[in-house]
Amino acid sequence: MHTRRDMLSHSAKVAAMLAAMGMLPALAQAQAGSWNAAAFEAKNIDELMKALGAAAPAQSPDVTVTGPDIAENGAVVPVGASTTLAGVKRMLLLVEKNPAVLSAMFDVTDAVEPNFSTRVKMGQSSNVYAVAMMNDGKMLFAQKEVKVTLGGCGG
Amino acid sequence: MRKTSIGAAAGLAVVVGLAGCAALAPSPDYDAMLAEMMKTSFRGEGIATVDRLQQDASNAECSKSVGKPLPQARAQAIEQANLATVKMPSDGKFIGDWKEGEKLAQNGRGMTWTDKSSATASNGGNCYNCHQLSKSEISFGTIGPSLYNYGKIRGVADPADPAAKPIVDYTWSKLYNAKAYNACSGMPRFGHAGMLDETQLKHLMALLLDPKSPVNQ
Amino acid sequence: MADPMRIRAQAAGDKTTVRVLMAHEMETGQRKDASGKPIPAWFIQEVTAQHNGKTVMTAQWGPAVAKNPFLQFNIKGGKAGDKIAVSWVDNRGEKRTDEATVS
Amino acid sequence: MKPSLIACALLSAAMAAPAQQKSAADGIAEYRKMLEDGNPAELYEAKGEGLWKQARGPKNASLEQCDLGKGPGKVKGAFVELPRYFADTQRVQDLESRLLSCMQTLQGFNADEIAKTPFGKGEQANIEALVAYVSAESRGMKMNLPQGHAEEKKMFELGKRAFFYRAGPYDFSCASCHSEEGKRIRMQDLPDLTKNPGDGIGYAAWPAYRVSSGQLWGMQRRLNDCFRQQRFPYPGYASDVTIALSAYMGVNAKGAESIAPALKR
Repeated sequence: MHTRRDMLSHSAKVAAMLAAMGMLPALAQAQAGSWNAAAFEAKNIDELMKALGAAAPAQSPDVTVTGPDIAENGAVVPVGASTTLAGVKRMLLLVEKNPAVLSAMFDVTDAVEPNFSTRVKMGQSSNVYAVAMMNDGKMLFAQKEVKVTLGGCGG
Repeated sequence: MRKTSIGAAAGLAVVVGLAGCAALAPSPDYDAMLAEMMKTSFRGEGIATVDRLQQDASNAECSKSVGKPLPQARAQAIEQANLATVKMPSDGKFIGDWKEGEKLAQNGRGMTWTDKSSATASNGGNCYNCHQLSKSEISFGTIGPSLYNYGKIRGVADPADPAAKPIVDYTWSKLYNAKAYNACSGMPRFGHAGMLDETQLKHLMALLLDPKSPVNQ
Repeated sequence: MADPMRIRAQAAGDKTTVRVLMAHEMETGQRKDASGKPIPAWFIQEVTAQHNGKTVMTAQWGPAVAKNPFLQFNIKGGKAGDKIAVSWVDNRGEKRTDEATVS
Repeated sequence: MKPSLIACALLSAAMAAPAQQKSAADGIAEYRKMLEDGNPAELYEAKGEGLWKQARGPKNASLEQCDLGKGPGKVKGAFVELPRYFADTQRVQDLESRLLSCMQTLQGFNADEIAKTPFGKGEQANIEALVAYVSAESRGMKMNLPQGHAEEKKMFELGKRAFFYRAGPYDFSCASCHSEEGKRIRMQDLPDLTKNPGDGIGYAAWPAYRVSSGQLWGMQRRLNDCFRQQRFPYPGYASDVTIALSAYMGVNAKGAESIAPALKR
């Protein structure tokens, strides 16, 4: 059980190291100052939490993820993350089965509600997560399954 | 039939032309204008060459009826001509692997100008585009009838049983040349047009008739 | 030069709902062109929103955000006539800022 | 031990199972509703309006004097009356072939060159934006194609015959998919284009932003991809068959409210 997790943790460290040296191609391209390359390259939730220096998240009824039960097209899937809780630092949108698990990350200020909607790409049917990163370091999530159907004609 | 039928289509055009003469006011010869318009509007692209615009007698007659049913005698003549093209499997075996059949049924690719090859191996069966088949695939079309429980409803417990022979023969012929049973059927003539080979047709037969196939669960 | 964004901001009750459409390819870097060559990643990485000149939200995006991105968020307060500005920066360093008036 | 996210996920997935009883069609309808607000076609409308007014091309002129059928420069309401006959070109033209004429005569572009340009490239990309703008100027208006001119009647008749023209390796015609109500391919509803399929359906829903390709498609591109899937050879851009089909579908759709540029899967 632990082997896989350790390995992932190790590869995350390597990625972070390469990142620090500017050796990952995507990182080399990173232009925006604070863009967290390691987080956006994380292949799974464990890797992502490590890249963010966060603890494993716990499910919470106070966090809501919105999305359709079925997406007619994986190229555009409307999703949203919100919470009723105060003291939120960031809201994250994750697609479990995408090549990179993190889709978007929103920094919350006192001037905005912790409620963000966007549209993501999904390569296949997957769980979608909304994660609230709290000021006290807690990570709270909600998840739902979104099915992606085949388009017509297949060609 | 595809190649020899162009003459038949021309003959048909003559008949239609004569019928037109009986009308009081001569209406414009739209059929001739249509032929000219089709010729000048399209060009070949990749494997989709302009000779694809040529119609055989069945397609010409079903097109000219612009959606109205054909007179019964004409429909029967077309059906007979198409039935005559059906080739039964060379080794007498009809049933392949339903798992391969399911893959073909899911696959809607083939024969467009963006496809590289027109070999049968590049073509899917396109089945789910128009038909429901196995219960687990919720993304199915409704242009054709549902084929869920196709074999079961028809009482096929063993496709090799002589009792199942009429259904087996009919199903093969329908897949091979759908116009054999419905002159202006919307379904492609997979065997007749050379879109699927014998082995692929057998896999689709298994999908429809094998009691173990998800279609019959 | 990137095409302009479409920003709609509407005040209702105690909040202002902001909806933004951005013109961007959001290329993942995982696709190949017709000749089989990989198409390089090209996507918006950072989005910033300002309300009357004060930054109220920043976001970081990955290439999984859909092409021609849509974003909706709510600003606390706000009234008709307020200015909402949205900016993005992509991984090539291209930038775009557009402004709208709250209605 | 930290709580395992995976275990939680499995548990809640099991609990969520009954929700999946909702029909697939309901799910798709819900998905489409979610996308309604914020159609990226708006981005193309804005770009198109800019292009319409901008002096461009060898003659450095705008398109503001372009006659789309209601007089030079009149854009509002023009779209729902196209295709129609134009005396200056002596041809029935759809929106895109008419834009080509204006780009050639007013701006000095070579219309043949643009017609040969692949979709989405060069001036073709600009035409996508222009059709978004022009069609948006008729949003909410009813399709009302003129049929007074002999050439307009002829194009309708030819379009009807082209619509039912079966050929190619699959024996398909437009009618194979679009001549009956309530049919679909996979999950995609197919409008019956032999009659008025209703407000904002079928002919009255194009041009549209295509979610699958992330592009704005005019009717030319819509028809081009239909012919591809029909396994036909390649229809020339602005060729007579495409205009005839538009005339047929547009006349059939008389009275249908245009929602173009719409949003499509």
